Amino acid sequence: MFKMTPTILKNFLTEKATRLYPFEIREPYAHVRGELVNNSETCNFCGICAAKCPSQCIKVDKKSATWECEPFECVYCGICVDACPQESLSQKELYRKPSAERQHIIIKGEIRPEKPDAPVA
Amino acid sequence: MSNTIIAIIIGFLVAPLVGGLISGLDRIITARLQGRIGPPVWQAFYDVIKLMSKESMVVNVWQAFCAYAYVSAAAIAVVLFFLKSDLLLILFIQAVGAVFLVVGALSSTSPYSQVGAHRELLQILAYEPLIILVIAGIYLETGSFKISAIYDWNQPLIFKLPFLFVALGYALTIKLRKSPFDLSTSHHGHQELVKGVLTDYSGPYLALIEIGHWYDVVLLLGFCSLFWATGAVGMLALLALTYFAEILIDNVTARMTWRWMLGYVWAMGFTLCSVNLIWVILG
Amino acid sequence: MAEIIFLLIVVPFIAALGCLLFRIQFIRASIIIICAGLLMGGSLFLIPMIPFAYSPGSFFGVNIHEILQGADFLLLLIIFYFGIKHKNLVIQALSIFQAVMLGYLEFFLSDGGGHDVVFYCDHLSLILVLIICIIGSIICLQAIPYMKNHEAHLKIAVSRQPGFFFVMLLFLGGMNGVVLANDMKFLYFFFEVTTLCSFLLIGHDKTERATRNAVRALWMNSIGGAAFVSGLVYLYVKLGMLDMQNIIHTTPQAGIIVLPMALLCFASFTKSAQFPFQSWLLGAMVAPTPVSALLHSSTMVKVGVYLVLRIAPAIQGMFLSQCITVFGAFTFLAGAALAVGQSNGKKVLAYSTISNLGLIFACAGVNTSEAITAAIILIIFHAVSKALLFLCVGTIEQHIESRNIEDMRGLYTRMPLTALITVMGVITMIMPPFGLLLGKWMAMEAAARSFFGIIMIAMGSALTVMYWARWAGILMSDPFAGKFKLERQPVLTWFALISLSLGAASLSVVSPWIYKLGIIPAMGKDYLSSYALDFGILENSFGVFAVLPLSLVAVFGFLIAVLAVKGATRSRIVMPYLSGVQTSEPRVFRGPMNQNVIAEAGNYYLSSIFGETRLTAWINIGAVILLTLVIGGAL
Amino acid sequence: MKKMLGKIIASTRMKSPWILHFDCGSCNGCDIEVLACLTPVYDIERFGMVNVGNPMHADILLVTGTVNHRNKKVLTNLYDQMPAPKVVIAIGACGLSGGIFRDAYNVVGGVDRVIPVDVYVPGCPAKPEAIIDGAVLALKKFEVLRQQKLAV
Amino acid sequence: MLENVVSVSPDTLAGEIAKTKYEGFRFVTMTCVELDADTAEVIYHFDRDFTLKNFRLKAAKNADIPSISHIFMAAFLAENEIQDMFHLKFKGLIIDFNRTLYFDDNAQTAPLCRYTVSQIKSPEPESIQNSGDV
Amino acid sequence: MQEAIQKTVQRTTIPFGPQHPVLPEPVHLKITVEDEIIKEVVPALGFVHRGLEKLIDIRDFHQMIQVVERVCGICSMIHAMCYVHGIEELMKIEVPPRAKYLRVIWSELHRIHSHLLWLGLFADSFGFESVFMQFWRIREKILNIDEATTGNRIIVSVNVVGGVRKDLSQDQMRWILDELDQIEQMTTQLESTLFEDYTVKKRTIGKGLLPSRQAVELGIVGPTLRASGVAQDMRQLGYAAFKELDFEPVTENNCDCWARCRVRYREVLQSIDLIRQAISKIPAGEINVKVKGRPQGEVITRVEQPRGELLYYIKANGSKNLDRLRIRTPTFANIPALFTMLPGMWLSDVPVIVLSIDPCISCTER
Ligand code: SF4
Ligand code: SF4
Ligand code: SF4
Ligand code: SF4
Ligand code: SF4
Ligand code: SF4
Ligand code: SF4
Ligand code: SF4
Repeated sequence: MFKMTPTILKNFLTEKATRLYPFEIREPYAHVRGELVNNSETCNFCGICAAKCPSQCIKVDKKSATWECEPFECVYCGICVDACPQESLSQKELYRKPSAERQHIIIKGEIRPEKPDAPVA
Repeated sequence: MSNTIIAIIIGFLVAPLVGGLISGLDRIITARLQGRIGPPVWQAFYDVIKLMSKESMVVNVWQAFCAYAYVSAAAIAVVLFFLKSDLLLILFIQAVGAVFLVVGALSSTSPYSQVGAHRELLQILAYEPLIILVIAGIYLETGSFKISAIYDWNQPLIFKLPFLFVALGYALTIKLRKSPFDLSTSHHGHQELVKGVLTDYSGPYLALIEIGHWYDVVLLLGFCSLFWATGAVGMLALLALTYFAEILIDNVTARMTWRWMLGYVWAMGFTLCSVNLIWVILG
Repeated sequence: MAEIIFLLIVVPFIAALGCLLFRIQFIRASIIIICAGLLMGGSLFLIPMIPFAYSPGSFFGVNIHEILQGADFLLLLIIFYFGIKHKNLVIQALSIFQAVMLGYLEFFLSDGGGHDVVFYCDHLSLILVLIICIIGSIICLQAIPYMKNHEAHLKIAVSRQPGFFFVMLLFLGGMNGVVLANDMKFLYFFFEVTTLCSFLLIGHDKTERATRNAVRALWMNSIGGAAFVSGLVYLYVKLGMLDMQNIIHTTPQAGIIVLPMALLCFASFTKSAQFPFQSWLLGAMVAPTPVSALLHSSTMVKVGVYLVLRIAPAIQGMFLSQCITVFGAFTFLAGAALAVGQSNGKKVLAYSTISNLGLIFACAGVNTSEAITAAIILIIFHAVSKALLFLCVGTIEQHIESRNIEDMRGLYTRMPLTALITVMGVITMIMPPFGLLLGKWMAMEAAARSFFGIIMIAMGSALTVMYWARWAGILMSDPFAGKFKLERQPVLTWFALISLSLGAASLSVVSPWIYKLGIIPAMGKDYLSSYALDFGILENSFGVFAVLPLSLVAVFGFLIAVLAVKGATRSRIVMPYLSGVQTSEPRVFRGPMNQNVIAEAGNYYLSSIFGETRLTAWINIGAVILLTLVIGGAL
Repeated sequence: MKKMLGKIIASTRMKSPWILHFDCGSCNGCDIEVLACLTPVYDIERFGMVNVGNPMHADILLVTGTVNHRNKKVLTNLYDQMPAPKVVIAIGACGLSGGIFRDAYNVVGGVDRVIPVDVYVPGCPAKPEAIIDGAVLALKKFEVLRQQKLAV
Repeated sequence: MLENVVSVSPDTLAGEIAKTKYEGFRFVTMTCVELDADTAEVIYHFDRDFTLKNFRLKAAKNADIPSISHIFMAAFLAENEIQDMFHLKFKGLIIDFNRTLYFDDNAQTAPLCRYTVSQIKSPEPESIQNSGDV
Repeated sequence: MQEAIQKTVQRTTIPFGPQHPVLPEPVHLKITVEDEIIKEVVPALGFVHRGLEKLIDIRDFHQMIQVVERVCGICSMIHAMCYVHGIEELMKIEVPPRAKYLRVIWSELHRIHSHLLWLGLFADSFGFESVFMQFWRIREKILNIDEATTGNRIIVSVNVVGGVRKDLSQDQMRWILDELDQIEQMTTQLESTLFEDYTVKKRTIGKGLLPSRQAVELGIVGPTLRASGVAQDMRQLGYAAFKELDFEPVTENNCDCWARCRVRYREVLQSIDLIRQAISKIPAGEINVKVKGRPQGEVITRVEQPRGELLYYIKANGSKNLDRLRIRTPTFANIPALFTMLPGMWLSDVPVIVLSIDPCISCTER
């Protein structure tokens, strides 16, 4: 009846498995897919990300040079990051922090004159 | 007279504090056995104070009555214990609390409460005769039901009544709602009955029941202490060992069914009691 | 003295005749009320007179012993007649056997009697008389509205109430006779009167079922009667007298009286429906509920235990006594186990009665001062509480047309006060500081030295808690917390319920003084009084029960809890937990296929363990073995 | 005195938040992360959090997954059965907004379409660390609720 | 491409399925595909030793299809699901949820049919007070 | 007023779920019991139904990978793998061998994590909390591997049409092997508790019997079927790189909850072995190929999930949106087993038996 005894006694006497989050934060692994960020400097508002996002949470308006994202709809898949031709998108190694309010991200860039050889989606 | 008053104060006020502390320690040790850190020692008190401050919400006003009755009965039983009164009487008063717990659960129409209440009754059915027999054994050995006389007995009862102590251990496991007997309600809610008898209690009333449980813990440990009444060190060691054994058993067994419980506890318990009683009667 | 005896025994007989003759409801009710008042008053008048012995020589100029002889044979003739009418050979044979034995005793052995003290009243008798007169009267009063309703329900055109109340009152007189008689021939006569009354009342409804059960009660009790009369003959042959007090206290050699005592015990077991004779009492539950309350719980079945208590001093220390302990404890356990398996409210009460009587027998068998105290306390409080519960069930039954416990679920919403009183009754059955538990406590402490006794009592006690607690619980099982309208009941019903419930509670509070003033003298010089009384605390060398302090604490706690309930009425009322699919209807959840389903909940009757048919066979076998032990031990 | 009592109560509330976890149509990803919080590596019992599995006992309602037409009533039922003060934490993209499924025909949307949400924990699935952060944020909400009650 | 495809009609369905069962095939599942506004196709998949056998049944949407749940009990879930999603009707279902397997009363019918889809309005957030009712 | 008919066995109707602490997912069972013996069970589904098969209309076939991954978070990677197998078959894409091995490694990691999770929940279902804690503690190691190698703990999103998105370095593979050794050691430590402990045996042996004939007739799949003695494992089809690896389906003959537990326990060890084989045999090379064109046609693909056979039916018409996607998950096939396993058992066995098929309602209802 007491087959479990050695295991739990061992647990009792050895170090605990618990990671003392939030007092002790483990170094995140490399390339963890966390919070999505767009660099407004490099983004050319091509809209590829918006087209590829499986969750359809990105909206890009080329004319007004806005890049909008619903972070609460993002599923952290990283498809957009892979697809971005400008490598403007990246993911932090940590998740977006919980919040008490709804969030909406808008990035406004400068409206650049369209280059003739710009790739077309 | 002043002794009486001190005993009453200890019974009413100190006992629940001790009970709560034991619950807290219990949770820490359980956590450590599972490789976790566990809550602070005072967690049980935090819980109860928080519950007290919550919205008062009932399914049926009778629940309130039953919760009060349960905690009062448990408290009176403990006070009588500290007054060194009659063991059998204390058991009966403690049973009042148990019955009111059942009645309170039955007063809700939720099948979880109802089934929990019936399982609680079956648990009473399993442990009560054992405790009565343990008390009878103590009486046969010491010639008295009075705790004052038992504490004055000249040698630890455990030497004469070892099997009865084991039988008391069964009762203790059931009463403390430890696996494998946490049938009617369990400390962690992962059970087919949700919280069983406690399902429909909430807020302050749940807090009362929790306090009642602390009294019960103290009372049961009091029963165990009778088995080593000749010295404080021995008594404390016995209690600590017993309680640790309970936690260990909780963590190395699966929850069983009431059919098994009735069969097993009666078969084992009555055999142990009978052997010990015959030994005492013949010896 | 003569007046009192007359009042207690003969007046009920006369009132009974009155009921039979005046067929007008109002007059009948008045007669019953007057008779009840007389009985209550008379029993109270008895208190200052005891103990006394009284031997009337004649009754209206006729030698009382001759009246007795005539009445005895008349009674047996009636029983024989019923045996023929219902074609029951056992009854015929047993009544003939009794007549023969009686004839042998009266005409060959005895010289017409007159040497023995006829009536003797001590504290034990007094306690029984008080129970019979007070509780019995209350039950009779409640029977007035009850029977009216009962006949309305059954749509009976020509009222059979005159006959009913005739027997009821006759019975009260007969009971008083049993407990007051000292000459055992008289005792036997009254004993048989109660048997006959019981038979008539069980069969009152004249349904096929009622008749069958009545006949069963008659033949089983006749066995007891036969055993009784055999015991008398044996005693007379050996001792040449039938004076109870003399026999008990002045017997030269104990050995001589073992067999007759065993026979008397046997008679007691049948009367108290101990296993294996329990079936007549269960069958008796077909009778109208006042009958069950009066005969089959609070009074008649007490005759058995009364008899055994009477003779207990004589068998002290004998093997017979130990056998009675085991037998009683066994019945206690078996009755409780069978009660667990029942959903029929009256059957639960019946088994509970059998079980409690078993406990009293066990106490009588333990036969120490504590045990006898326990027995008497149990008799008193069992009578009050059980009468209360029977009347409650009767009242409930008339309202909801069912005696099934399951149908009483949530009764609180429909009959709040009755439900509360019922719960009160249950609480007095199982909880300290109420008298029954005081008795049980004493019983356990007294029986702790009996190995088999204590084991069976311990288990039985837990089973008892089980069947009572769940009943009390489901009466309150309803999710509403609103206010309810009080139900309407006849005044006499309220009177009966409220007086009995108050009585059960208040008597418990004063139980230490009952002990001091009533029970210590009742035990007489045969037992040393054992408990010391101090501040309302009963204490002896090995145990202590703080009756008064606990009662005060209980009252105090009760008040707090009531305040808590008042506070709780302001709480938010939510639906019970139903895994999140509850609806606004209390017991309804949204189930598969979008359908509303009622979340039924049923009690556990554990029929696989405590089923009646399964268990009864085994228990009867066990009981027969034990009974053989009792009788065999005597031989 | 009253203030003192209030402080004690507030602090115990922060120290003993009991959780009711309701899987409101999640893909199990967020669910198992909630469960993982209870297990040795994260052990939220350190903060006194227990998964009580019963709305009557709970202080915090953790909801994972999308709300659909069938479970939205269950969600409101559970919310109603919780005694005040109570907070709701929505977990995962699905709980926040319906996530990747929000356009599917049987999806109503995020939890806040049905009951008020106090804390949003993004992620797909939300990591245990994020859930712990969310719970900490929820505890602050208790203090806000208390202040509101005092003000009333 | 699908392997071992056999076409069946509603009349021959039960016989073919029973034969398949006799041959020791295991019921895998059923798939329903909408073909056009009036017809749908139900494909029954069976497996024996890792080889699939498929029956194709073309059915008019408004006509009843015989249920095979009395032959393969396990088919009842798939059939109920198709009832919900395509608004077909299976006759003789052993446990018939009657189109409530997934949907509440207020939900739309036949969401997987392109030709009958009627998008329901997203409801307003419900108020909390009157929500005790299911 | 005459004697009421004596009913000594009372019915109790219990709404089990959708919110219930022992049910990991919202499913509703209306259970009727008499003295805690189950008489009747009627399930109600639809609490997780989202309707994601319909999302094909608004998501293209690439985006659907992420959608089907979220059919269920536990074995998400295997859903995606099954789906891309189908698309790859329709588009006639040959996947690079290294990608096939990587798929095997991740899918077996998922199987281990899923089984460990289940073993824990199963222990919890009969109230053995410390075993639950221990298994979940072990499981965290797998999640660490997932997080380090794919970037997410649970929904890994590694599959794309034509291969995989991430590669494993030599260091990572060595680390995985080390971790697997520890996992194996910690898991085997619990073997005697799960299969020899008196109380556990009491709760699992003879519970929820499903004889093998009945199991086949009901179309039961996966460990539930294998615990009834039928050696059927979709990995025998040889998809991905399985045809190059050496394994035997795990079977047990007890047909009860104990056997189901044992099958899963042994499959953990089997998967560890498979990963070791895969790591030792993995070829170098590309991990995906460029995809051009659009799928057309009809295909059925099947893979073995932790819970059993998963079936995808894909019908495409040459546009970027599919025509029909049908997902038949193992639990969908296993639910009928509950109808035969539950009646006659005790109420306390409900969680044990329900869990013994490892129900995944999320994927059943989609
Ligand atoms: S280039 Fe245009 S479409 Fe693309 S991201 Fe920038 S704004 Fe959007
Ligand atoms: S051309 Fe391509 S990269 Fe540029 S904005 Fe358009 S979609 Fe984006
Ligand atoms: S991470 Fe995935 S879900 Fe989030 S924005 Fe990028 S593509 Fe969309
Ligand atoms: S991650 Fe990809 S799919 Fe998602 S929003 Fe960004 S570009 Fe679009
Ligand atoms: S794909 Fe990259 S560059 Fe294009 S819009 Fe998105 S973030 Fe900007
Ligand atoms: S996506 Fe989030 S909610 Fe859905 S299963 Fe995964 S973790 Fe749970
Ligand atoms: S947010 Fe992501 S992981 Fe969570 S339930 Fe939704 S799809 Fe699943
Ligand atoms: S069976 Fe469950 S765990 Fe497995 S893929 Fe389906 S949903 Fe996920």
